[in-house]
Amino acid sequence: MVPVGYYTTLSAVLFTIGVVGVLVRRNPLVIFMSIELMLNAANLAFVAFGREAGQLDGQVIVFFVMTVAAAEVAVGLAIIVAIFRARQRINVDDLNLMRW
Amino acid sequence: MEQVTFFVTALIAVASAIGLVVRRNPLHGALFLVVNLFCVAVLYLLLRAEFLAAAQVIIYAGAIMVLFLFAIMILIPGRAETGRDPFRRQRLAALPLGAAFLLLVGVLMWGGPPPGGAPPPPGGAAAVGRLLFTDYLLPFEITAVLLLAALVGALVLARRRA
Amino acid sequence: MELAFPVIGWRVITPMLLVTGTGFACLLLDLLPPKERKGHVAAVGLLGLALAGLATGLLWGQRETAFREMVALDEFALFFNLLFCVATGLVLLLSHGYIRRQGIEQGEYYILVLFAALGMMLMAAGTDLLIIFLGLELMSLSLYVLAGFFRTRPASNESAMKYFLLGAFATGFFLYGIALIYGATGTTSLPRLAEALARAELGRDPLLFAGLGLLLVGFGFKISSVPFHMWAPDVYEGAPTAITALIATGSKAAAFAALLRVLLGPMRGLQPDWLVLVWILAALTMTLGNVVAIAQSNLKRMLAYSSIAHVGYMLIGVVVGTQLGAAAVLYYLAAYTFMTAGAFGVILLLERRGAEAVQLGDYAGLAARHPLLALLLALFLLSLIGFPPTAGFVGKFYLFSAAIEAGYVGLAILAVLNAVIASYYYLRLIVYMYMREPEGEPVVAALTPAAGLGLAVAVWGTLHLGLAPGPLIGLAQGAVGPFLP
Amino acid sequence: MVHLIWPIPALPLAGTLILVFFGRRLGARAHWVAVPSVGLAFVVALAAFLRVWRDGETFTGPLLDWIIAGDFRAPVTVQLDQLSAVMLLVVTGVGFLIHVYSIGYMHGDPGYPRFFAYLTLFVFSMVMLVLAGNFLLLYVFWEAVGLCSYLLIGFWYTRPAAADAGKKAFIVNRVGDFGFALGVMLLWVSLGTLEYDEVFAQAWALPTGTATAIALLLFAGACGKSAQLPLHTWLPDAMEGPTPVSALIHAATMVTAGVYMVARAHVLFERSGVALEVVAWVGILTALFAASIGLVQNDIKRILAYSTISQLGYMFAGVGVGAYAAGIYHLVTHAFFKALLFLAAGSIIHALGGEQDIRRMGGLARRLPVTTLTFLVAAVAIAGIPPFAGFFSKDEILAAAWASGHLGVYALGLLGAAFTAFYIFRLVFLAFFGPSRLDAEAARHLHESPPVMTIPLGFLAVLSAIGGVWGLPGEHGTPIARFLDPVLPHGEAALGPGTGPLLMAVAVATALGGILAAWRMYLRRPVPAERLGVPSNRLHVLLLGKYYVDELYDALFVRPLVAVSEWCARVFDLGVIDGLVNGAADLVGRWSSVLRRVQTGLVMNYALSMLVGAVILLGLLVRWR
Repeated sequence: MVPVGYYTTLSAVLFTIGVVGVLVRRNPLVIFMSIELMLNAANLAFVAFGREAGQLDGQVIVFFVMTVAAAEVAVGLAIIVAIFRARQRINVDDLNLMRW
Repeated sequence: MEQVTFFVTALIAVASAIGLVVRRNPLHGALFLVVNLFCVAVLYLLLRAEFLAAAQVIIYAGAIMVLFLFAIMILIPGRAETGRDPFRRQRLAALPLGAAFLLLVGVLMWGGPPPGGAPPPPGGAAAVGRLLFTDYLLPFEITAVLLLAALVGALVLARRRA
Repeated sequence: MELAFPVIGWRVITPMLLVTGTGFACLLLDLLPPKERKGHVAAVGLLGLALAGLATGLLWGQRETAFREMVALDEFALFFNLLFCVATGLVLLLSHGYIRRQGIEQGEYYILVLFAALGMMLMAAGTDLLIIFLGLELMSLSLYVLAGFFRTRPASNESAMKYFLLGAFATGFFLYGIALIYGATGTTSLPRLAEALARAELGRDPLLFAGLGLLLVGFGFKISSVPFHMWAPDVYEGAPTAITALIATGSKAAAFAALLRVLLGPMRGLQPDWLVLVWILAALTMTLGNVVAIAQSNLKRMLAYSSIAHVGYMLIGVVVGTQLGAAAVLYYLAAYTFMTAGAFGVILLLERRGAEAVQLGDYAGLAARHPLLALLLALFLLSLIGFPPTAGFVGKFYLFSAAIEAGYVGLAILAVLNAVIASYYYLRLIVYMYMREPEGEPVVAALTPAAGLGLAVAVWGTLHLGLAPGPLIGLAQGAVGPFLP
Repeated sequence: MVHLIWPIPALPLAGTLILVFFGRRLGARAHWVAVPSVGLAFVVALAAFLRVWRDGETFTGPLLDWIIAGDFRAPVTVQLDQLSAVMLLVVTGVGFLIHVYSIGYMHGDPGYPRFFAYLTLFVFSMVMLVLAGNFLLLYVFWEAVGLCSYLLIGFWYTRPAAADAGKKAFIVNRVGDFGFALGVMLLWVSLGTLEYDEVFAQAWALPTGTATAIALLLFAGACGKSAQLPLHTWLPDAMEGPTPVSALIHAATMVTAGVYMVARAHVLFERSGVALEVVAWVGILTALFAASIGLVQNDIKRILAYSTISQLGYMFAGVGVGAYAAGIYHLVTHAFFKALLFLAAGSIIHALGGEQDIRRMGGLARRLPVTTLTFLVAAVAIAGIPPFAGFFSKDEILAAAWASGHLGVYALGLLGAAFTAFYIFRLVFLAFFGPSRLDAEAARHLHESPPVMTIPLGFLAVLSAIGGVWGLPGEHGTPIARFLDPVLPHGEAALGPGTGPLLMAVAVATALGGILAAWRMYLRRPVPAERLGVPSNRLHVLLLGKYYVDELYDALFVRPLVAVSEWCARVFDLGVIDGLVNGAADLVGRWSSVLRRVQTGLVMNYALSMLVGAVILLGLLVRWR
């Protein structure tokens, strides 16, 4: 049996990598993906903790988080697309030169 | 066996996460993220959360990541982050800070008892579904509104007409 | 398979149901013609908010929980429901003419405002971290989109982008905090959390502290407390001004509601531990907000820093943690809603050369050209300064007295000193309006009846809460009763 | 009794509202609203005063409830007793005369209705300040009179100096009010009430330390409002306002609110003891300090402003040595003669078409007989020559200082009195007598002011001349002290037999000495115009520079604050301010560079700041464990 602490430690590591990803990357999409990584790590923690407590609640919460993540992705990508579009009108070269 | 699976999966998960952060090409990053999500799905299986493992693959890897890839393809075809980073030094500050953060959170979780005390919860779709429609009815309904709001919002922003 | 369908506590969620229903109705209405004018959608939205407010009033005094203690019907939730109805209603009134003039009138705008209001209500009424999380997300997602509603303006886009990325980042921390608290106690329900924490050994679990810290990061972002505040000036500046008002008032109040419920509810026993944190946050927040505000020449940006400073004042009430302190926070939030919505309401009416007049220079000599609007703005600014007999004065007095009574004299002195600094930059705007000659192109005002009504309500609130604050203070004290008897 | 009280504030308030809403339509007829409203308020106040005086009847009670919150109640309590009745008479009486005077002085000003709206608002606020029956209400109107003062100083906002002076007045006052607010809060926390009668009844139960803290905090507010060291800097600048405003607000009424407050709260100050000493010494030092600056100023209104600061110092010294009635008495006489000095000065300025520099006056006595005569009456009064009003009140204060053993206060006060006599007669000799140094333009313009301005001067001159009757020493103290006795007990130590007349003689001799010195220096051998006001030594330079207090404050507080603010803005906002601000103007050109900076730098910066915050929060939590 793998102790639950291993799972949660792994989740902390993944979460931290996500945090660092937000800080070191310049592309909004990659930043966003790093945030998804953070949410995912939180999910792992929920499931592991739920397992430890012998509850299903942790899993159900993860289900909701997934939904929220999906909604967030929809909105986030819409915003990113919108900003790229508006900027395209200013200067097309900006698009690829633009750095995050 | 279980331990081996865990460590291998965990290793891949961490490696793919690091890959996401260090690769300059967002497309590669997205693929790394997909790998990571799969690994987490495997971990869910190990934790007896079969339904979630399936949902993880279908929703995350299947739907969400496709959206990401789609956006990447539209917006930055084939180009990576280029050029000198004017804020390199500030970015490097993220590393010790991240380490400190990990230290503070991770150390608290290290070890812990093996999940022997409590019986493993049944992770099937039926059990989760039952909870969703009883104890968690309200959050379930809220997520419906949440998705609707996201839909409306995304439509407004993405619509062509200015 | 037997499915024990839960008893649905309709009554508990009546105000939320009304707002949701209104949102759906607006969604359908939006599909119908006319395509270009959407005033009727706003009107329906207002009606729904009024009904929700009415329902809130009727439910007053009742206490109930529903959905396995996930939401509560108590005076606390009702107080905030009312506040959200007023704030959102004001924003709708002020928005109508504004977004038409800016050429972004679409039905979705009003619908998203309603959904944001729903999210706020859930945050205030939720007694489960999951509900608070979902409410927060519903509110945030709607606001991200609304911040970027000027789709063709780079500033608005950028505002939405920053708000979104940083907001999602903060959400990550918030969610991880919930996970850790769940790990430490095995529950996300606030009442059961309180029971669990009452058991001594659990109350010292390091996981719990880590979870609490991460939760504070999430809340700190939403209330824009230093050092989680940096998004605020940029977002306030770039977002449509009516939405800026909503972000500054409603979303802030919602985050404070949840923060109070968590910190003064189950986490009350840990007060010695979190006290220092919130103390530091309060001191930093008000000082930095006020000091940086002095250097601003863009009004929306200045008000953003001012709003950061006001958060600092309100955090004092959280530090104090007494019934008086918490009630003072509630009162201050109400007062702040009226005066801030009013100030933004005046700003969004003014235009110069077709662009919004947000520069300090645009306000030179405003009193000569638009005496009424200048007078109103001056009133709101005086209230923000904390000048008697306005709502802001009573709020500050109440808050700072609560701090002194609880023995936080140092914090109170710092706060009063801050209020002195703050008077400088608010006053500068008044000086510009009243004591400068107008220069450059004339500033035009587009006062519509709806906006006029909105401003009238804001003025009424600002003055009424200043002249006759008794009833609302009574309500606020009743509202914190559920967890601070 | 209530029916005699509520009209006193209600009338000016009604006047204000009418002027605010119909001011434009009224235009040059605005005084038809303002003057009667204040005049009627004076009549009612007189009636109320007579009731108090004749029957000894007083009133304390709520007008209406304001804040009720659990155990915290703050009704709008008004209190009419001997002290507030005297103050009411001064406020409405002098206020009325100045309103009348303003009809002439402000004639033709484009902001005529606005002026009267502010002025009546001030009268309302001041009346409420005096009537307030608890500290919260006092604080509210304390702020309100400050706001009116600020509005009126900056009345001629097209002059940048006026707008700046208004702002300075407000900010300096906020510093004092910061202390005042803390004092009020501390008071509430210590006693659980803010009502005067309850506070004063329980004050003796306060620990000395608490009482001292409260009293000193309250006194900080008084220092701001009454322009005492070190918060005096705003008052000279406040002279940028119209002269009637200087007379009403910055001489006769508002600036005396601090003295009134200390007298009103004397129980708290006495409980502390130390605080009372502080009041006495701050007062007398200010008196001397400001008088010394007044010796060398050349702007007629600035001389009077420093004189006001100095005289306020005397009032504080009076209440500080326990002679409350004497302090209030000096407040009343000062209101008469200083308002008169300002109004007469206004008449001169009016006559000379805006000239305020006494070096360019001289010989005005022949052309402005009424102004000269009335000014002379006031000058004699302030210099302390019997039997004019100022002599009795100032002598009363000095005698009390002597009797209570404050010999240092007495000595400084005497020196200040010599200065006072000197600077005021320097002004008189240079402006009214000697050769004319007017330029041709002003000389042609020269005319006596219209009756609407000179008649108020006459009234005030009469009051300045005969106001001394209240201060004639009697068997049981002066009449005013006997009248105020129920509120302000005068338990001051009696002077030894014969000491009283001796002190009087010394005071008169000092004043005459000051006048003689001024005469020798400025009238006997007239100084050539170009040498007037040219500094002859270091001390003179220091005095002309007003001890460089403003410069000191600028270097100590203002500049560092601005610097810190700019530093914060730069560090935390890295180019976004000018970036986004200017970006709107020249969009295309700037956006690429701006956005890049914003996008590369900021999101990361912001997130970094959040992570730092998270790590600190967690660190603190884990450490705390």
